[in-house]
Amino acid sequence: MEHHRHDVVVVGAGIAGLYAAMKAGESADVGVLSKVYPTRSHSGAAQGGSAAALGNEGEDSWEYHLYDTVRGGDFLGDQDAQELLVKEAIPVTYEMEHLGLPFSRTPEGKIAQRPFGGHFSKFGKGPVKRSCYVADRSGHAQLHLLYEQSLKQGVRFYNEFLVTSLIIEGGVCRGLVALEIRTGNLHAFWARAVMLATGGYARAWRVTSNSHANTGDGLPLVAKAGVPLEDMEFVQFHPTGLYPHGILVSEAARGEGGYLFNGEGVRFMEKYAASKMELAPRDVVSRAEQTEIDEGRGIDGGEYLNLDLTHLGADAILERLPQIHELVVKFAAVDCTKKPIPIQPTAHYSMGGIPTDLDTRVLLDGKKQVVEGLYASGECACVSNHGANRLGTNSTMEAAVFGRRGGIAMAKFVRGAGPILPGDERDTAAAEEEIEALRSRTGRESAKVIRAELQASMTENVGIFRTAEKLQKQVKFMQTLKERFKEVGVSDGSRAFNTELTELIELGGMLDFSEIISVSALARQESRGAHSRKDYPKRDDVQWLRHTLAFREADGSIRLDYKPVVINRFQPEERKY
Amino acid sequence: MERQFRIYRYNPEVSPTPSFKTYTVDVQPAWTVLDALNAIKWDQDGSLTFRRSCRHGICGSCGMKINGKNGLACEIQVESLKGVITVEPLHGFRILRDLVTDMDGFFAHIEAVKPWLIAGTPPTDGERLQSPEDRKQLDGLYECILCGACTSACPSYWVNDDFLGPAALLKAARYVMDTRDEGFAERVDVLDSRNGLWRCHTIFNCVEACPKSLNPTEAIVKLRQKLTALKI
Amino acid sequence: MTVNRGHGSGGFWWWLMQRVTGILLFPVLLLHYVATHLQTSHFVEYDKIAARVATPTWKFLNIAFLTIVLFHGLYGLWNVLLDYLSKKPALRAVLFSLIVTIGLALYVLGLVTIIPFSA
Amino acid sequence: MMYRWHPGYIAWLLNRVTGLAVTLYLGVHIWVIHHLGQGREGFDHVMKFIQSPVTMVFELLLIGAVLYHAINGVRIMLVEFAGVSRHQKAVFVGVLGVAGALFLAAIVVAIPHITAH
Ligand SMILES: Cc1cc2nc3c(=O)[nH]c(=O)nc-3n(C[C@H](O)[C@H](O)[C@H](O)COP(=O)(O)OP(=O)(O)OC[C@H]3O[C@@H](n4cnc5c(N)ncnc54)[C@H](O)[C@@H]3O)c2cc1C
Ligand code: HEM
Ligand code: SF4
Ligand code: F3S
Ligand code: FES
Repeated sequence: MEHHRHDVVVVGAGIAGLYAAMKAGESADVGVLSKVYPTRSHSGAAQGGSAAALGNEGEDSWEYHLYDTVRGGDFLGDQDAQELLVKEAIPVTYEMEHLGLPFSRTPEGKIAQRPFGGHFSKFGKGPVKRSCYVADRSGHAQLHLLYEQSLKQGVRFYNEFLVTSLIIEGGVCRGLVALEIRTGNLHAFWARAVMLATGGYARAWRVTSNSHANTGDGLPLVAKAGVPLEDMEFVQFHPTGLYPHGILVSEAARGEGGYLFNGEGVRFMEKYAASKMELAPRDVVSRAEQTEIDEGRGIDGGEYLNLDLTHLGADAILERLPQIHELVVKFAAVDCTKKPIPIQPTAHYSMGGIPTDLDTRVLLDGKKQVVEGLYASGECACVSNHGANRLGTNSTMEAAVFGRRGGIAMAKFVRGAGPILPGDERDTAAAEEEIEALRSRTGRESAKVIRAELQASMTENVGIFRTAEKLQKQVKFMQTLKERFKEVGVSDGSRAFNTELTELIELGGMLDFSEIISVSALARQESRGAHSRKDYPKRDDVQWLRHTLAFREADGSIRLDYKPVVINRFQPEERKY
Repeated sequence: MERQFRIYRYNPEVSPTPSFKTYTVDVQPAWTVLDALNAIKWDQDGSLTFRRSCRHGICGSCGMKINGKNGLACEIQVESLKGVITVEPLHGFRILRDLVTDMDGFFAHIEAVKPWLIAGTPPTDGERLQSPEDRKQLDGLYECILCGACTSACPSYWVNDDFLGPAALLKAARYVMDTRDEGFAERVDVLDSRNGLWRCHTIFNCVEACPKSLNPTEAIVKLRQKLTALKI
Repeated sequence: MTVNRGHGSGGFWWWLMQRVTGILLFPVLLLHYVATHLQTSHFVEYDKIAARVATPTWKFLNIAFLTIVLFHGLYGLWNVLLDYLSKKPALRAVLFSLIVTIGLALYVLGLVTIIPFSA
Repeated sequence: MMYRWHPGYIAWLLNRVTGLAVTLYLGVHIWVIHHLGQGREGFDHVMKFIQSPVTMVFELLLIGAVLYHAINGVRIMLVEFAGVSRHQKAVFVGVLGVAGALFLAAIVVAIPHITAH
């Protein structure tokens, strides 16, 4: 096994990982591992932009942004973290501009801003333009910028390395083991600080906006070390997935003024959010859509609705939403300057994840005690910026703000910490054994079938609307799937680029956290944000204004614990749009 | 509908010689070539190897040659293709396995053009201003997804993989054409070198190949004009 | 991964000269053709061209033509070779000397034909 | 290796072939003309040898090559300096048109020369 050493090792090269690498790289020796080439990371798919209360196009302030974020998250977000997010969003946006991000511009040459669902001015009263964007390729531009800046900082990249385990001993993270996909060899990385920035996990659902790589790999890695996963039941379904692929049609389409119609030609949002209409938060719009579809008012009674942009005019569409236009032509053969776009809700974003403190340090007990040298940021983490439901454009901003904070914190930490503890084969033996065992499996189960059944059952039972009955069914079914997973064989005997093996590793992880999601969702007997229980349709602040912490015990069972929400500014109130 | 896919197979651990293997796939409506490749991998032959991630044409993973044309497998509808569909890896790069090529050199060339803004101290209290017209200069440049389809199609790159290639030169233009950038002089060293701008013979294969309808030749030509203005 | 940039060899001026000589070749080539092939009858014979070639104006024009076309053609040839020689510095050096030698030889050959010529 | 046939690629291939062919000819040509210096006898001897109908046809082809290369050279420079890269295909058709027309004219002029032998 080859051994490598860096002060800081970052796992994941999306916006979060790269921002951290770039910042830490200013003073420390940084290595970045990613299972895909950095610019292939899922962050590149983000279209609509990143929220920051610059007030370039009308009045805005970070207090308004904070209020929207708190309320959008149905009061489950930690308000100290949320305050950091909305405050630091402003200098971070300027920093990205200074680094060269090609923002779209206002006529005066300032960073252009557009409206987005759930964002308002004057504490929910007026409209606001808050999303800073690069046409509809915002994530793409940010991802490339941060990759290039990391190169400039001399960050060392290990591309197409799949991390398979963390080495955590006595509450200290010493390094990790990764599979070099190109050769099939295992490598050990030793570091003083390790950051997980492995992104989201909506691939566990059948209809999803996420890339094939979004299999949530980071979560099972830490769960195995006894770290709990926080608020995993909160998974966002985006209202406008292109039918039938689930590929995302950015919320910018509604931000720019698109309308939603049902099969009867009615702008059905009137019924669900009369004042904000299409610009209500995502959970609200997705539920409205699902209700329309379930009650037979889909287009031609089918499983989709229409998103109409035609009234915006071809020029405006081509100028501000060029990528959406291209995407819809390519994947649905629809010219959205002339015809409405067929859409459906699509699994999109994971609010929950690895619990961290405000400096992105991973919390061993989910509350106070940190794992020394282990950090997490971006979509895989949960500082709880988004609570029960994330607002559009807040997540790339979270990845940037907290990736950056993590980078700075790690650089500071490694300056003070002792030398990198060198490890040897004894430390990595277990990790190696595990992979070798997987590689030589000969069972007759098919990974594809298990994956498909997982995705179908999660969509059916842990989808937009949930009930105790469905969730119980899913918890049981997860056991069956996990048993069957042990019988999956690997037909490809080669070492180099064995993607059958890497997909299997990813599937194992998905089964792991999907079970945690189901158990967490079953326990939460209320409806809040994206977690909507038909059997408990109301929010219950007395019982459930608290974060779920799900521990994977040594015997494989799941133990639930809870912690209070940080509420220091806005008291919970009814959420109406 | 049943369609046949003739796919380039190469696995040096098994055989030193590449071959083609034909698979029959029951293609569903609206399937892309990537959907079909996934179906083959998952149902018929687990050893078939290719890269994919975003599956909607934004990450650049799945660049390959489909019926003789470079493109993104995830964007090309199977219905739009006729007859037996031939799928090959991108030419010009070393093939690692099946449809997977070695992109390290490609990315090293991107790095070589110093793809970062080189500029003086920015204002402390806000953004640099840039007019919408100035910003427009970057359209057609910043959208590149680094899929490699252009460089793979360039005859000059085939015979000389030290040539920076259209993608790296387009990336250079992305920064050079930015009105905020002051680093052109620093980049001259690499642009005006033996394997830089002058290895492009305006063949336009790159333009033909780019799945994002970008125009690397135009970018290259703009760099030459800039250089001409600087030198004369 | 290191990148072979072929340091120090520039290329701008060569590239520009290729364009400049290309443009200059236009009138010069035209003149050459008209004078040699259209102004004469069916055969190119000594008598028909010797008188013209011996005049100072034509000597000047021919030297210019020779210089420009040799530069353009041989640099063009070299530029083609460069496409194939990035990884072969030794061969590159040999071929470069060879082209320069051939170029000089042809230039001298041309000059000794043009300059001392009298009909 | 090959990508696809399209105007830009064909234009470049032809440019390269014609450029190299004409350069080769140039070398021979300088050597031939050098016989001028050997006076009437030497020169006419060589010329006789060279000016057969076959070589005349060959020379005609050469004119075609020069014409293409020269007009296409203009195309290259239009692309490089006049920003016509988005219309390069149309410009290439133009190049073929102009070069073809001039070549026809050259043939008309040349035929009596050739048949006179
Ligand atoms: C289609 C779409 C559009 C979106 N649009 C917006 C938007 O407009 N605005 C907004 O704010 N948010 C948007 N989001 C959400 C936002 O893009 C993501 O939340 C954010 O980009 C996540 O960034 P990240 O850095 O955490 O993770 P990612 O960008 O997903 O990066 C994860 C990284 O981890 C690596 N990795 C994962 N597992 C492993 C492993 N085992 N070993 C090694 N490496 C590993 C991957 O290779 C990758 O580099 C959108 C999301 C989607 C799906
Ligand atoms: C009016 C006349 C001419 C013009 C406008 C012209 C123009 C050009 C141009 C612009 C190029 C550069 C091509 C590139 O970079 O891809 C070129 C290349 C070349 N030219 Fe010419 N040229 C002319 C005449 C000639 C003549 C008479 C010769 C032969 C002696 C010649 C030989 C070459 C060669 C060998 C090349 C290199 C080809 C290549 O790189 O593929 N040219 N010419
Ligand atoms: S220019 Fe086009 S073909 Fe080339 S890498 Fe970029 S997107 Fe791909
Ligand atoms: S194909 Fe190659 S030669 Fe130039 S125009 Fe494109 S880079
Ligand atoms: S999978 Fe991302 S471009 Fe095709």
